[in-house]
Amino acid sequence: MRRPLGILFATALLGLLAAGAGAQDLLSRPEIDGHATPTAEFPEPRSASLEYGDVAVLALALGLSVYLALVRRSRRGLFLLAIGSLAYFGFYRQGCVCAIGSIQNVALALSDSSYGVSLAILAFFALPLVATLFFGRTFCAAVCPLGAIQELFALRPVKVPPWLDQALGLAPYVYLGAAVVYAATGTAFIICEYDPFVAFFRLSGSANMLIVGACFLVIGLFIGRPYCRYLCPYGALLKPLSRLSRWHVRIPPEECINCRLCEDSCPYGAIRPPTVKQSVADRKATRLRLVLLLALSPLIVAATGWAGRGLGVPLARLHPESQLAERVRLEETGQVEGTTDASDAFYSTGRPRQELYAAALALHERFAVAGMLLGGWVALVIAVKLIHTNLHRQRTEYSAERGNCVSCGRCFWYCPAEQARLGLIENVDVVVKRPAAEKGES
Amino acid sequence: MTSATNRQDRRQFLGGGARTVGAMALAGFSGFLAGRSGKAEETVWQIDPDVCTTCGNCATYCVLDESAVKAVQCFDLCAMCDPCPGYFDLSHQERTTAAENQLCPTGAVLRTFIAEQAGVPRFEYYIEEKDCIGCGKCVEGCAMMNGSLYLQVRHDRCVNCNQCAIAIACPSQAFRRVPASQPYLMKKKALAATQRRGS
Amino acid sequence: MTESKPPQNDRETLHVGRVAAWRTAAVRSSYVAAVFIALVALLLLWDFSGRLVKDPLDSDAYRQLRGQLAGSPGDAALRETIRAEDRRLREDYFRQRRFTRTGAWLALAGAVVLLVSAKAAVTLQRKLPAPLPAAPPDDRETRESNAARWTVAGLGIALVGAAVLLRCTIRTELASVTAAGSPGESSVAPKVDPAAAGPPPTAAASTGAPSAALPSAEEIAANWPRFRGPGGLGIAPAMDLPAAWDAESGEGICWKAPVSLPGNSSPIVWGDRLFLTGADEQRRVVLCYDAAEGKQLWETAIPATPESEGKVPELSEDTGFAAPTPVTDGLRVYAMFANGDVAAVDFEGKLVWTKGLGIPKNIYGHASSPAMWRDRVIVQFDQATPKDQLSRLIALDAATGETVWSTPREVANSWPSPIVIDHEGSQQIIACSDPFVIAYNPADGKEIWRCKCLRQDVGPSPTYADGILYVTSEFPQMTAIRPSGTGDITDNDEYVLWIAEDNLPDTCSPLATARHVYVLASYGYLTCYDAKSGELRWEWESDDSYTSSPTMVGDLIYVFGLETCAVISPGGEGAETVGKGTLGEECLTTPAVHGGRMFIRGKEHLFCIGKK
Amino acid sequence: MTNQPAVRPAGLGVIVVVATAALVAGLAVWLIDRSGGSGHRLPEKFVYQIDKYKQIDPGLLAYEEVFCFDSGLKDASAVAIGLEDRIFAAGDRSIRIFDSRGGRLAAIELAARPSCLAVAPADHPQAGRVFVGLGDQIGVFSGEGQPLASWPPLGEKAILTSIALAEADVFAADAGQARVHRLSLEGDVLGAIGGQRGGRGWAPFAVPSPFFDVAMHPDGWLRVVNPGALRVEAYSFEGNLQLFWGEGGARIDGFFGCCNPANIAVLPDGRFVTAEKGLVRVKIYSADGQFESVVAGPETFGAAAGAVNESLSDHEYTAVDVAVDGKGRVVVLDLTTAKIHGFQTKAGSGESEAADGSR
Repeated sequence: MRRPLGILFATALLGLLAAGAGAQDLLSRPEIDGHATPTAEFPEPRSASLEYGDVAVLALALGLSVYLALVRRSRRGLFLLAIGSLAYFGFYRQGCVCAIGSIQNVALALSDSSYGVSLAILAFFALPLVATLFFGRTFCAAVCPLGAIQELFALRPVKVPPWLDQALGLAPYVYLGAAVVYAATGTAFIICEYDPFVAFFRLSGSANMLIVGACFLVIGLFIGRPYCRYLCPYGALLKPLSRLSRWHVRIPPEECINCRLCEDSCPYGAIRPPTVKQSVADRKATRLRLVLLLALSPLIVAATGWAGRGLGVPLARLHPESQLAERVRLEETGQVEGTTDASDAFYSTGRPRQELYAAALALHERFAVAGMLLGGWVALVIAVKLIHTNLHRQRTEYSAERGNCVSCGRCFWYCPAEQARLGLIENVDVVVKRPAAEKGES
Repeated sequence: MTSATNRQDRRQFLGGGARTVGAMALAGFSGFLAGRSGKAEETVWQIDPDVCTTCGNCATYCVLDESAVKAVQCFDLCAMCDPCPGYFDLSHQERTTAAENQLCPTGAVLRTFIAEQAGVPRFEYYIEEKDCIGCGKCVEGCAMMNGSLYLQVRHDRCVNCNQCAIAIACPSQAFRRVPASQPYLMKKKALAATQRRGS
Repeated sequence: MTESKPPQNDRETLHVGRVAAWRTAAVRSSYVAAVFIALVALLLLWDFSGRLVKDPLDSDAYRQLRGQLAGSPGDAALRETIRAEDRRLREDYFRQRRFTRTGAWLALAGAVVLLVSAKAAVTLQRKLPAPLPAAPPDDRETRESNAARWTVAGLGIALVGAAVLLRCTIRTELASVTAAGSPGESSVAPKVDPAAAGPPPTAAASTGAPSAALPSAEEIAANWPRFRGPGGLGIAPAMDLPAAWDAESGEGICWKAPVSLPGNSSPIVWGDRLFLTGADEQRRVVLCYDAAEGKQLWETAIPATPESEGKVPELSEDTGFAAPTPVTDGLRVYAMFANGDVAAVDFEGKLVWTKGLGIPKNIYGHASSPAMWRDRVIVQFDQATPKDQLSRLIALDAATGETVWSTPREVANSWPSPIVIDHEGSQQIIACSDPFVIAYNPADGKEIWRCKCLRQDVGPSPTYADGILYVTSEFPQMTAIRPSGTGDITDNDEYVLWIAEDNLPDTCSPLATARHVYVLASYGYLTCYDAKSGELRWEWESDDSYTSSPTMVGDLIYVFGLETCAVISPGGEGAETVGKGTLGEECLTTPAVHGGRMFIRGKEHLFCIGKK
Repeated sequence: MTNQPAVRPAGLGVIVVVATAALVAGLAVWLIDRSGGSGHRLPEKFVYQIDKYKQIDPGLLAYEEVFCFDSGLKDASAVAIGLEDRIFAAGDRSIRIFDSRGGRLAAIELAARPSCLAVAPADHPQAGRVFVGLGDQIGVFSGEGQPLASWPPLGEKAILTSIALAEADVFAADAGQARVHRLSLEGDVLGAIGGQRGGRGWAPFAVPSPFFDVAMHPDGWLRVVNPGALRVEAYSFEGNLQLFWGEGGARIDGFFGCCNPANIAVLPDGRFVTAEKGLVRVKIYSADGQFESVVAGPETFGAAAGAVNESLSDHEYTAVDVAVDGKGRVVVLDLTTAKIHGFQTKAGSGESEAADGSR
């Protein structure tokens, strides 16, 4: 793994030599008989070929997850796979090569052609999306280490009221928008920066992020998968794709008998009951609202997008260049005392202030455009959500809402049909017929 | 009944179409990016030592408890001085390895007598990597003279976060992504010295 | 969960009993694991916070010991103590690091145990729920959708609110950079003295001057009433001047007239008349020429005043007795001489008044030219050293020569000419000297602000463009000042915008436009600085030596050297010499530009450069 | 109880716990210091504390700056004083000649980067001649800049860093070979002092960096800086060590770091002006090596004076060259800013004004 330094740089930076002032003045180190000049050790990073190993593991895990969820319908298998994924992608790979974070690499590669995204990262981005398009969110079920750790911690789940769930469910889209903006502008990869569990995977990290992670786990004891449901930007991509999925886990293996046993078994609030016909008044109101919304949406999106332009300055604040420019300006106009490490470093580069200001102002402009897009995006998401709440779907059986269902398989066990399939009970009637008999007792 | 089936069929058809379009779009998107990135290499984080100001953030901002950044000695640039400003504390009174004379707070710089040459003793200075915490104190001291010491991300320790925490905290923006096949950056001067010896 | 359903049969009882036992075990072990994790986490936290607050290696005791050693270098026992302490500290340090690592692994192990046991407990107590009685059909979907609509809309509004809050609370300090950078970027037209554009102030009225006769701003701008033209800025609008001339061949020269008395003063032009001064040890004259033909119209001798009668000022030959350029308000010409005498002569050559200010104590001789503000003649009369307290800034009534106000200046003798600027509605006289540039209110002579940025012999006059004042001396620096301050602004970065130190002039005044500042060093370097940043843009080099200030006509800069004049076309990256002119004699003065012609005084002649 | 669903409605306790955790998480994120500005800084022990040594006790400052101008060089290397106190600044591929007001008088164009130079003083047989070190060889020019001679290279590894002139001898310090070449005024090699391969009067020089200075002293002995030993040594022309002085240390009376002083100059009365690199200090030592006073400290030069370093942390080229003019003024060329500073003793400042006034 280690090789001496001499050959490493053979000619790579030769061109710089000419620019190096005083290079000709360099003295040779003293030659001492019997003492060779040591060479410093430069350990190499993890080999790139191992990245492809990771991709292979990902593909395997995805396949296994699909098989276990859709074919074997094995909750236990999925659970073990989740532990395995947590061990490999989480603790062994320390959370870094991850589908969630890859969004940003892709966004940066799109906006900055000089940044190349490696095929491994591209695979991490695309494979789960493709799998979801056909099989639903099996990636979330047992492959994603962040999902896995939360899955393990969902010990005592409680119901989140649907109104709250619906509203909080928008946060991932906002987060996704912000993450793409910051990645595409080369500011920072905020998803990775604020990844709550990566500090656990590494068994070290900044105290604050450890606290955040611990808080998420505590919340996760009661609210299933809080990160996945209310923050995960990759989940925001998976949700719509999952709705389109060709095959998707079903709660009953065959036909639903509407026994309602699974009704409250999903910790993630994904099981929807069969619908009843809307009242005429409701239907009218819904239809009216829908027409109104459809007509207004473009306006709302445009207006919010326009208003988002003003966010250029606040958004740019996260960018180091903009930060530096503000600081230098404050120092220049005497509004602050002293200098910071950053402004000191800036001054010693001899770069003119005006150039920095111009760069920062250009950034403000860039972020104003980004803010416009972000505003439009958020408005669009909200509009779609509002339209969504006015679409009345018809369901005749208990089924998993495909967008929210992570294919974890927890509900299988609660289905008498499944129990019958597994041979745990003789037939469905054993369970379903009992309520009438027991009603009087309890 | 028939209408329900029709609706079912229609829904399936629409779903199938959307899926196909989605899959093709994803494939096209990935293909475009893969094509544009070409054989884009994995990248790793590294410090450009010519930009680094040894502010000390490397030692404290790394996600690892013991930073992945450590001091590196460019032996070709080191003049093997007896009074080494990267080894001795500014207030040292004798040139010995005694604790009170040493600059490094963790004692990670090792001083080894090599030979006496032209009446002057020569010493080799090594970085004991397991003890180095990347504070850059020796680097700063050495920079006052020959500047043979510099800070580098050590890739046997670095977990190569997608977003390096030190890179964000770096005041001089010396952290940058470099191709994984050339994971270290040298000072221009050190490079020149290495090449001079090689030639 | 303890009240389970009564067992149905033995097999089930047995089963339930076993399950219950397992479950109890699982629950207990999960409690134990949870407590264990909490303990480890607390320990880690305690250790970690301790490490952050006070590093073990940063021990006070240790530092104290090191301090003692510095006091008593030879103390061997102390050294031993230090070494032991150092060793202890380092060991502690690494022990703590190990502790953190071990603690983290322990916590992880605890978490695994907790998860396994808790999961087991949960699974073991899991029971298939009995179906509830069939509920009446209920449109839950619509109800939930209705509620969700409100929360979603609420969230949307919250987001908009947050955005508005962000937008309002986070402001950029760079806004002022753009504001300062945009206006007047393209205009290089000089800002003229705001003379009689507004109604005359009461102070002016009280002096009894016929205010209606004061020239308008347009009139001033259309003439060349003082040293370096309107405002003293050295800038004239574009006009059709020849790019090359040669006095010997007569090419590009309209006329050439001899000057009866020597002087380093420059010509001024009002309408069709050109005025000049000349003097030697005994005589002082104001000369008037016909600007069109070069014919001398009149010559008025200026008699000595009681203050200067029979005295000869000490001065260097370079400066001469008539170094100050006269100034005019279109009614009279006001001339000043090295002996401290100021005189007003009307356009017909009649002496109106003289005023003696006393023989100046000036090592090279008085050279500062007077300026006009409304109906006042402003004289910067700097002498000797600050200790001598002789320097003054004086306003004389243009009609009578009486002193309106006289403000003492604690500065040394100097040679720049004052300018009057109108900065954001505030009118200021700018007077440079060693060590201050000071702005005065022209109405009462009260100081507005000062900045200590000049040193030694200060020669170049200040100049002003696009809201920024530029003052320079050969050493130590040129300073760009936003003249909006009050009091001493020396170290105030809000007003001192930038300084430059390269190729500074010792006599030539800088030339400024909204974008660039040009300084001409006596040894032939014309240096262009960015007006906003002070960044050096380019240098233009010549072999000649220079005392004349550069003048800009349209887009071209005219720099008169001792021997030749170069016509320079300045660009963003450099300058191109586009023309050259020679007078056939030495030239130390600065040209006047008026009506498509340029007037320049040589050692012996007055030249009019222009197309015939 | 049998109807207990897997997921129950939230109780008050759960809501409180979840809300608290969410609040704590939000707060923790809010309090994260991501920019490194106010961050968890390293404790004092890990910080290189040089500031204390950068400040000079005002009581020790015996000189004040009387002029300062920009040489205009991009890569300045050396300064010397010529006849009539003209200032010769070498750098880039030229030598620029200034008067002490910064007026540029002339320039000598060179084929290579000058590394050092010396101008023969008025009492020298070749008064006014300019000897320039051009890498490994010496070029000789007339005072008007006419090239007179180009002496042969002094060795493959030679890096000339300083030239000193005696009546009939030229001494060239060679950092590459750690020796001082002795040459005749015609360029013939007469011998060498020091050098690892030995020479006459074998003497060791430790030259860890490209700063190695020689100067002639009025007492007739050559002064050579032995930078690695942090000493100034006196040699006879034959290369015999006569005496030495100087010791290392960051304190004001010592020479800082591994290899200092970088440059020296001799005042007319035999006292020394020393210039240290890294921690740039220009100081006065008595003829026998006693520390006397400070001319200027680090606040005047390098980064403090707005220099821009190619390598931000690197101080190696934060160095200055010193020369002394006929009036005893110390002329300092800042190699990083390429500015020429003039210093005069505070007591003698009245004199200079009189001199200036005679313009």
